[in-house]
Amino acid sequence: MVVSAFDIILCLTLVWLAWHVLTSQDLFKAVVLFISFGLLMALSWVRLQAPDVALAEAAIGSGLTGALFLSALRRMTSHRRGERRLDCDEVREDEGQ
Amino acid sequence: MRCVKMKGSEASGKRRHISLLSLLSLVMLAGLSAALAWAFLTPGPDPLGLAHRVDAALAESGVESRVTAVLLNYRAYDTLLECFVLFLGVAIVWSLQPSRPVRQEPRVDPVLSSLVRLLVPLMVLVGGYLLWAGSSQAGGAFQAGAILGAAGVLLILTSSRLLSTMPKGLLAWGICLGLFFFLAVAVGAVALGGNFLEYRRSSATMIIIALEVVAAFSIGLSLAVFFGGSRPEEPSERTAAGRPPHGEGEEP
Amino acid sequence: MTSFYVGVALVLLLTIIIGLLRVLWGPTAADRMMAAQLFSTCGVAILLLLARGFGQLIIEDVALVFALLGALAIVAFVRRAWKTDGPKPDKGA
Amino acid sequence: MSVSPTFVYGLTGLFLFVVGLGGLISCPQLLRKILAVNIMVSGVFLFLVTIGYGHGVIIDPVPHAMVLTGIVVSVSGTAVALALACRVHETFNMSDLLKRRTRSNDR
Repeated sequence: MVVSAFDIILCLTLVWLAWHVLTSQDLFKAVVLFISFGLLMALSWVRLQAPDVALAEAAIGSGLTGALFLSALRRMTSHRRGERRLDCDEVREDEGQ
Repeated sequence: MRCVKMKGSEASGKRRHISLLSLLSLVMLAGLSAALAWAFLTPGPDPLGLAHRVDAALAESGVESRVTAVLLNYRAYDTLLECFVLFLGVAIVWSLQPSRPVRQEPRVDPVLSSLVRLLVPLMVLVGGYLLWAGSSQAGGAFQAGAILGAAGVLLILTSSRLLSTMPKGLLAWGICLGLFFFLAVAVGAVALGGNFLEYRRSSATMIIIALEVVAAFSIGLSLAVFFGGSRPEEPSERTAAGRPPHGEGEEP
Repeated sequence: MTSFYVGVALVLLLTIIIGLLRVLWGPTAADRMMAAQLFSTCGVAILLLLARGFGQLIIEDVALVFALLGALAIVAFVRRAWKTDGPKPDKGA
Repeated sequence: MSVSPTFVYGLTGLFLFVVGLGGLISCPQLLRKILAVNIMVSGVFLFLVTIGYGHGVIIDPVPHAMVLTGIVVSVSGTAVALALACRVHETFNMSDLLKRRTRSNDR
């Protein structure tokens, strides 16, 4: 029963995280949420008794992909208008609504 | 979804248009999820899966780990094509990004540099362990390659000139090495009278271990190069360092 | 014993969910990143508990990889996304 | 009371796929589209591994091997897509498919 509760909460958190990755207005926040998403995916691989996949996901899903996204985010927002901070760009423009 | 909304008054007409569109797509997505859930929950014929067949042939595969046996023996085509995908990805990334002069990075913090100095040898060690363990338990070329790639990313992060000072030919050969070695093994099997990618039982263990080592090296190098982004500079281009990054100053 | 270990892991999962609120609300980028680092540490603990709970010691290898790779994201953040000219709040300042 | 993990994780995989597809369609920012594709891919992987889990008695290793290959391929795809997005941003100064027009109107 405890195991089922663990499953259900993990799965609900995964879907909730995916939703927030796609709807949060701040792109940096979305990337950080995606890193956490990869981490929880690794937990669910462990639960499904796929340690091979969990190893790969632990290395790639949360580490490498997160670093790739952070680097790309910096490149896509850095030299747009002088030296603005990373996530101000998207936030300020979206917050008008 | 919120992220389709736009700011500004002139966007209000467009916003209505977009909300209609997003409503339509929401309906379609709801229909799709209902259909998928129905297909998933409807009890079909119970699939037997391939576990029994994998177990039956495990003694002939040359390794004890079932996943490694599937990856590098039964379905070695997958891994071969994956090496090709990595090669293709590096080619695309290098051709998309013109080699850019390295920007002035912030000074490397002493804490960071000592952390990297501690972590990178540990990562290489764990990568080697996973590679070695891969033949009998979880682990193998992919996981080891991923960890080696992460170590490479750490090195690139602390010294951004690392990739640009490496000889480009060597880097390219290192990335292609996995693909070429795989192809050599496959063609060699044909030359020896077998099928494409078919190993003899007696030499299967050695071949798989060699393939794993080479594939892990190539995968790690490719992942690090992915993170490095742009193609390393040619020596002739390095004289042009100091020009502004591509695209800057074109803002209307 | 399985349900005890998994129960403790469940509690740790709940702390991760509470930490997610900090990622959602956190005013500065550093707050969000530090919360994500907390998940990495918490994930190691959950993996070790699950390794005991399900009796699969191979999961400890996953925890090892987690502990090693957790540093990667924060280093990428520090080097690529964080300007070192002082801790300005990034939003609404 | 216990729920079959196949049920829970399979449905989660389906929902992740659908949510990612929705984000891919409706979000105009290029980076978020790439995130959405990654979420879709995670959903597919979760579904595959769940099928391999069966009822937890005999674990099918073939989906695990497929997912392992898929993870590395998806990282390559993500890297290529990010390089493309960066290139689009640097060439057209646009990281968002909708904002381009409003931004040029602003100036």
